[in-house]
Amino acid sequence: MPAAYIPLLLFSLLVLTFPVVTLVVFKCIRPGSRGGPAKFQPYECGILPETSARGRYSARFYIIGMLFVVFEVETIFLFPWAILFRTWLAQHLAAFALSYMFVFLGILLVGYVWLYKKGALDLA
Amino acid sequence: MLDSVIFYFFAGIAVISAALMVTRRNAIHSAVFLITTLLATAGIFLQLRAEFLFIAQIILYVGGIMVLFIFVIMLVRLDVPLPQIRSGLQKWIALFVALTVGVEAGVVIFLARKAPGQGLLIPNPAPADKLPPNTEELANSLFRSYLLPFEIASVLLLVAMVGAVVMAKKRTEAP
Amino acid sequence: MNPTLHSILAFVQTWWVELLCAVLIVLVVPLIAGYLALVERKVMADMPARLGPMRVGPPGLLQPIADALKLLIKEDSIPDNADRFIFWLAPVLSVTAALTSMGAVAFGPWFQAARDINIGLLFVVGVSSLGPIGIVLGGWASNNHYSIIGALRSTAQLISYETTAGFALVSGLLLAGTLNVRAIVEAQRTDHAWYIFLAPVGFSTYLIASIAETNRAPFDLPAAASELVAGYMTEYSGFRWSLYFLAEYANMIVVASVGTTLFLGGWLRPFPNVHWLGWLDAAPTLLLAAVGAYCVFRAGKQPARLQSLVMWAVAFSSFVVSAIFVFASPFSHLPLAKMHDGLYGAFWFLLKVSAYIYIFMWLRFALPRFRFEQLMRLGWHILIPLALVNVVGVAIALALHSEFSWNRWLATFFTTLATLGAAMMLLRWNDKYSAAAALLADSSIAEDLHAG
Amino acid sequence: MMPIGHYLFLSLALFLIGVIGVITRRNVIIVLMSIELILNAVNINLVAFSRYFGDVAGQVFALFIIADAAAEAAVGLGIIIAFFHNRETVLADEMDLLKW
Repeated sequence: MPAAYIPLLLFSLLVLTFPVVTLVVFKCIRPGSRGGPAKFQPYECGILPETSARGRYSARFYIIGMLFVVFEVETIFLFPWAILFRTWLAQHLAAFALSYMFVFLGILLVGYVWLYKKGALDLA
Repeated sequence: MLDSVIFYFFAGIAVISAALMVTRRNAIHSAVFLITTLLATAGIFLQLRAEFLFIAQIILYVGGIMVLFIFVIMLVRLDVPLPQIRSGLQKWIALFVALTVGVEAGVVIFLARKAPGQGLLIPNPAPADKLPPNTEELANSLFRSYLLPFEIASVLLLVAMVGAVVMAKKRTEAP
Repeated sequence: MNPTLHSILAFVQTWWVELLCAVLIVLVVPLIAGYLALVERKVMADMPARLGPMRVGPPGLLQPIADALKLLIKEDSIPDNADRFIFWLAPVLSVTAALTSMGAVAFGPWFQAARDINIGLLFVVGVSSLGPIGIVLGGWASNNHYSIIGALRSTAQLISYETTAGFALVSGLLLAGTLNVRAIVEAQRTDHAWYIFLAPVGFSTYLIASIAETNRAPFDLPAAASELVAGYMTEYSGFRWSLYFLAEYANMIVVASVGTTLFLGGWLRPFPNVHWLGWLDAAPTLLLAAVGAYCVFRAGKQPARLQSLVMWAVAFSSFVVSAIFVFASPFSHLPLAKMHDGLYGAFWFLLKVSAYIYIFMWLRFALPRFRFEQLMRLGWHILIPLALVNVVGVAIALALHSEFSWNRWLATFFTTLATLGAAMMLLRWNDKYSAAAALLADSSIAEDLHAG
Repeated sequence: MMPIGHYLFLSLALFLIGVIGVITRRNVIIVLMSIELILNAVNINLVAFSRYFGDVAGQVFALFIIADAAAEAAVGLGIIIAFFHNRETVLADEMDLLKW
């Protein structure tokens, strides 16, 4: 483990213990749950739920998630390019850096325009 | 010392939650344990000084792909317990395959460790107390040596996007 | 000495600032979140010239503490058909993600829980992107229609705008050329410009995306009270609810810090390289002294004794802090002068973050809520292409500057104009397209009616 | 510095758990998740060797594998959704038609 990350690891463990410990400690202090069976029904504005809420929902949410994953991968590939861009400019590799980006963004743009025409971006 | 403590910490989390993942009946619980495994693996990447891959794993795998999995589990009502093993035979086949592959690979790794002057006796890696800027290094390698595979990967993503949209769209247009 | 103990001691000696910051963040951020809520209620009250909470503590200053105590000991009810394990896990996951991502934020040149990590900015963004998982799991675990719809909507919104935020960050990183948080701020010093001026469109898209990413109005669809009760938090009560609440406010601080670091010059004072503006370094001291003087002036006019006591206390503490600033200034020869950079940097950083958060609150009370499909259209049809075009624009401006030795401001001006022109074209195209789509939808409704 | 065998055994364990999941589970989505686990085990190998050889090429390929996993998840889940809409099931052994 690189030394700089060890405080970060300790920090994240500390952060994780904070809600857990508070939940457990105050569970002992606060009054217990009392009430009839109606109290522990799901709250749906007074209408008794007839079915489980875990049913089928629109597949559009899947499309949103899928587009997000694909675009996120492209963004992750853009980050290394972005941080090296000025180094390349300093080495007079501007043509290389820019043309590389144009090919990459061109591929992305083709996909984007296709999605637009197909109506896949009308997400609601 | 510290290195191995951290390794065993993450490796233990990874293996235990992977085992829990394949045995849970409820798909959402499986997804949660897979997330734990992936985060522990990200920790292992960090322990191996692969900084950029550590964060890429968190952003892409956990923040992206797993969210997609959870979405789909919620959308298609997969979150009810399902009958598990197809037949008794299936279990034995799985055990047999796992044992065969496991013993084989384990023996190979073990023997290779013992073989003098070759195999896994890899030249000493550079001790890295101060990290080299991993992202820059990776970016240089990616854009100098592996430019073509990289562009192909982005075409692959494009194809995947198109395929997925075509497949899911057909249903939503004609309900 | 025992070698293990020795190495632990050596470790603490090397990293004590970071460890201290870690503990401070965990202890103080919940408190700050509570006070942010108070500030928000005060701002909300101030817009129509009301007073806001006034009863608990003099001008309502103890309200957050009372709220926190109430929430901690409130009954904690779990619906019968909820999935108990996930119901427990989801808010913990949300709050852990939000607070952990704060570890790599540099609150001033010293105050950072993880110094020297090369991927600082990406760490902040990446870890806070785990928040949606907590939200979607929480909605699913509650097994309530409102919760699940709220969770799906909320997650869809968060992930849509995360892409925009990512592209906007890329446009800033093109200028900075590093992911290390400190190096980003120092790059803005050597470039003699905050990056908001070199990538204005990038900053604007990031601002909009960050509002949407924290689920705040006008993008607060998940908790749209008039439609979905409370969205994914419907079944949550007591302390679990307050964990979600804490995660929301911590996320606000995180996105504001990222925007400040990358676009607003981090802990640098305005015009850090201009010498005749050096008097700005005295601003923290003067500002705090002015606050103290105001409190002294008002203390006598308070109606109750307790209120004037609190006023005196506030005045005293701001005088103490301004005295610390004086002793930490380069003119003093005390050892405190070594802390000059850290203290002044933290002041400017927190000032900028507060301004950023104030914009959030202002917009919340000034704008009506979007509809879901409007939100999605804004994200996918306008902001994402705009952010992409802006990346190209910033890259071209940089290339013009370095290859053809254009003036930097001229290049930025022209590429920004071009980007905005592209955005206008996009908007018009989109309007035409969506007008046609709306017409189509209407005609199909008409057909349905006719057929029915 | 840890010997590399540790990483290889860890990766082997994750790989085998993934294989067992793929073979025994009926729920298609858990099968897909097990495949992700297998890809992840491969990534550990790549990164470990990249560290021990002092060459970042392994990390580059691990990045490609993650991109690949994203594409695979997108298409695989799309297939599952389409299948669910047609057959109202997600059990692997009911996917027995070549065409419908």
